[in-house]
Amino acid sequence: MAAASGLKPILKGLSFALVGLLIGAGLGLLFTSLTNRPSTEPVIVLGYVFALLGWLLGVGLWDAWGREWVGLPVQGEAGHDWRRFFRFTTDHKIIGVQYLVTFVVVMLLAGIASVLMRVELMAPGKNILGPNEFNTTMSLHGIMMIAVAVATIIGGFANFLLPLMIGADDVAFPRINALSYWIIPPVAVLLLLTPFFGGFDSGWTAYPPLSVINAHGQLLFLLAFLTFGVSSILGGLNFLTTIIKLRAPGMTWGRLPIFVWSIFAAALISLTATQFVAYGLLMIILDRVVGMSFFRASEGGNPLLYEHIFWFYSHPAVYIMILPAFGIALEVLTHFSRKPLFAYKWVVGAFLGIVGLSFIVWAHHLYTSGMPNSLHIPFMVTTELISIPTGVVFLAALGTIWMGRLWLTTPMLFAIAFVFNFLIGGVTGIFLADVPTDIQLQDNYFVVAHFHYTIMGGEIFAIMAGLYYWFPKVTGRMYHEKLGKVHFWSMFLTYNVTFLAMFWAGIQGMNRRVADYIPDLAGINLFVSIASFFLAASFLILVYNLVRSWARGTVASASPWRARTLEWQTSSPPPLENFPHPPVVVGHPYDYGVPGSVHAAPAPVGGGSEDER
Amino acid sequence: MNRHALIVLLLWLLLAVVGEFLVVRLAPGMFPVVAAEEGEIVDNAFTFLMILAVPVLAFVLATLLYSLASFRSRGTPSQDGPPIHTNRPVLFVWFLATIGLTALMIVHPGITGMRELADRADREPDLVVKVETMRFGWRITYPEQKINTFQELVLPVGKHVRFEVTSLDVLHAFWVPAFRMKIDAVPGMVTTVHATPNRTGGFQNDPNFRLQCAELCGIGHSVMQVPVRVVEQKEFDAWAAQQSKLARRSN
Amino acid sequence: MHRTELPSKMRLGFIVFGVLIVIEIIEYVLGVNMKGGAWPLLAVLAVIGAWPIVQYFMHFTQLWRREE
Amino acid sequence: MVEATASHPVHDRLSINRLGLWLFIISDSFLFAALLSSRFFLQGVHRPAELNQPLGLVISIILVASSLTAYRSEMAAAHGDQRGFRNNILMTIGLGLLFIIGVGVEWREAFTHFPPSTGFGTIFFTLTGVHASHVLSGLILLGIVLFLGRKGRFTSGSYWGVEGAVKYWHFVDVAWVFIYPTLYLVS
Repeated sequence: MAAASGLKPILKGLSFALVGLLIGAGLGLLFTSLTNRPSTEPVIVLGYVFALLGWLLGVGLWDAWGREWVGLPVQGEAGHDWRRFFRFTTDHKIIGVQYLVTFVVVMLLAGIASVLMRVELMAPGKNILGPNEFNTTMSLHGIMMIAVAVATIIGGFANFLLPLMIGADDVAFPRINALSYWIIPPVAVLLLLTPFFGGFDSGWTAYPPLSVINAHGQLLFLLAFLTFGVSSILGGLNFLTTIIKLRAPGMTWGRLPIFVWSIFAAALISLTATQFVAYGLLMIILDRVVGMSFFRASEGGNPLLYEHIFWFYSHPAVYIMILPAFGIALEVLTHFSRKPLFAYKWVVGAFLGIVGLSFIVWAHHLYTSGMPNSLHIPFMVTTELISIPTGVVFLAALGTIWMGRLWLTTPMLFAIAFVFNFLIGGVTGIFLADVPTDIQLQDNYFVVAHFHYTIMGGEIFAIMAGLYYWFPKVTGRMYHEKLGKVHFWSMFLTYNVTFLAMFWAGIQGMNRRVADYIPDLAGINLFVSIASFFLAASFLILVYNLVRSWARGTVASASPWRARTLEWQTSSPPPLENFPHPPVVVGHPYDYGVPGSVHAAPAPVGGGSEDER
Repeated sequence: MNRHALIVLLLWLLLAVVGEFLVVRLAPGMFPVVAAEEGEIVDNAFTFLMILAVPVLAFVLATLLYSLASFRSRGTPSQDGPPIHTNRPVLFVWFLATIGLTALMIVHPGITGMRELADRADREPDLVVKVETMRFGWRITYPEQKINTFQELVLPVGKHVRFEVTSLDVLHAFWVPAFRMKIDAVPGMVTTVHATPNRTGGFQNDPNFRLQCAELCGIGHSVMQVPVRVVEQKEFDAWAAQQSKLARRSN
Repeated sequence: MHRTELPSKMRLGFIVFGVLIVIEIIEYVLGVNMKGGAWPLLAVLAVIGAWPIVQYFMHFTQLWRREE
Repeated sequence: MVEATASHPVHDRLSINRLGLWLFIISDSFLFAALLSSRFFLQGVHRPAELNQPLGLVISIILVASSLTAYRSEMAAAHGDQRGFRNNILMTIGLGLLFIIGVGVEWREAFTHFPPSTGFGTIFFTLTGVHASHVLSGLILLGIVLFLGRKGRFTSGSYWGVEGAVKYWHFVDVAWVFIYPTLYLVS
């Protein structure tokens, strides 16, 4: 009974979505009958668009927002128990938890997909998945992990922490924030439905013409990705505005915690570049549904257009993933080395430099695509230039650890492992940026290993560091330190064994996205598969630790790490209004070891009280 | 400070020397068989990049390992570390090193390697092979010999070959692992790639002699491959003659 | 912004409108009559046309200029 | 887009809303940049002879005129002239509808000369279609503003709804300033 009332907004959203689905599908049928195009795709598109609108209105958009637009008073939400996590709430901390939990679940699902793939690849020939099933599994693994990589930090960590770290009471647009979360569940539903619509065998990159001619599952994927893009744009907009406008008094640009800077940089990319992938996906949808000719060669269409548009987003997108990971890693390294962040200003400059460069490197994904050879050298040069700002980040990491008082807790171990893994990811990136070597390595397991080193070894390790580091702040309880260390060592070792072996497979000529391979590669593939099973198992320790500690961990103090940044200056978990007395920032966040230095002082009582809601 | 730095320096040198030794000793045996002059350029570039990468890896590894060993605190640290905010000489050296390395790898093997490959591409080919791809097969045409086949790619050794690649349906990619050369097959477009096979061999003896699709094209992607055979010119001529006879007979 | 009189604001609107109309007609004449190579000129004219809208209609500088 | 709850102690709501809207506009202009670049990538500066250039000029002038009335309505609202504000919003909506009708006429012609399945038709219908969808959403926003304005929601001191909708409308106009020559005039 209680559960039903708690899930009321979701049930309402679902029923509205059903109504929308029927209306949209009806319109779609009307459209197909008028245009004599015998196709189910317009029905899917319109049905989905209306179902999405229905879902959003039902789940809370109408009550919290829509009513205002027709001149009615809005209805607020209430509740402090578990039900608040299932509502369209505007509290950034709840939205942060919603994001984090959602994407940890998505990560585990995508992890299961990867285990299925590795079972299939254990031996040549068919093991458990047919070719189409394999391709769908591989594509689902790809897009779900991309979503995890894009949204876990910006959506989860930044939502929970960024307003706290800059001393604000919420983000700039709390309702847009809620909207950008509640847009995500339909994405997950669509993706999980793709196997029932014939799957999609195009990978997450969805290159046309393949993605124009294959099963309806592809269309579901395109709509899902497009919807996710909308969420990503809204998130970027929200964080930029929040950082620019809502900093506490005294929180100058030079005093922003490095994590906030990294989100600022990533949000710039997410705000702008995402429009390009949205347009790329729209082109495929138009080709499929309305029969346009973006990619039909006989009408002057050209698949290279999609590749350019797609990578104009998707290369900067890896910096949406990795910049916040730099932020988390540097944040953790600083606090657990008990030393100021080395070369803070240079790191900020490096972040912004990476943002700038990220927009002019995209065509290094296209060295073997048949684009004009004259473009090879310019893109090779810009791509390799990225190693200079990235080098600054490494210098900062090493300079911070140097001579510190290293407190080797679980988050610190993950942050150090991040440096190691990302180093390998970065160095192998050079091999792919250089045209001569890339001609051989393009679309090869070397690429697979490389981007897993940057995204998994880099970002996911940083996410792990962040999960453990901020766990007491989010839940008010400590995680189990011993289990955390067991998780770290098992994950670190199995991870490296798995993916170092993949470099070898790539050099030996294993090309990527294949369900089958020549028998000569059987040994290395069996090795990778077995290692990957252990890697997958290590996540069970994480899940057990998180669930157990959230339920029964020891109660955490406000600042268990004695860290200086603002989120630790309020209770764990923080109250609804974040700071009982709005803080005033008076010093740098990382001045460890500077005698008498203070980052923030609570505002004088008289000044603060009138601002409380 | 100086003592720490000195130890890291020595550790770095040690790791770097061992690493370079391993690269130089092991690199030649790392790669699968290479059967084209262009492939050797690619492998040399790869080896050179490994030689460049080793000192970088060794430096970060030495610093990390030494810091972990000597700066770790037992339990909760009771006091903070020294408040070092930045260090101009270190930054200067670091920028010098990263900019220098970046410039080096752009010039060599990046630009020089590309130049070598481009020079070969400009050369007049001894043989032109047209490759049309479709899900999930290859139609290989020898215009001069007026033959075509779906079965295998046969090439004479020592001859500079230009492949003119196009696709009849979706994106594919022409890739022969033993040649290290790759180019996408794009519908509506002819892309070219070159190879000069310098070693005879065939798929039976070495699976790297295969023409493999390297761009995801659907359910048959992983099995979209045909054998490659590199033979002496005489043998190639005989094969071509036999093929054209077969073609006439079937007409 | 509230300080200046409404009529002068309205006059400004008409001036911007007039400029835009002139630009569009020039563009049209160029586009219809030039056989090729018109696009760089058109690109410049489009930027010149977009600027007054952004500046005077959308008050772009409002973003960093504090009013009142 | 309109966000009016939770006043923050440090910064005023209005400047936050403005920044948010501008960021949205910057984001959206990347979409139009992608659209324009695909025109040149696929079709170069090719332009079919059947393209109705005079009609293009007419609807461009209509849209620019609607920007003028939108500007006038915002200024009127800022000075508390409720009548002027409402009349100008109404005129803007009228001109916007006229623009949509113009696009509709063009589409009918285009279907016979270069349907969406052809190379140029693909570009033409996508560019005008994406732009028209922006016009439509602008019209909906202006409609809401008109409705709320009739209820007396906006005063000379508080008219963010008007300002936001009008800014968005101007942005749609700016986008057209670039689309118009790209589609109708380059050769």
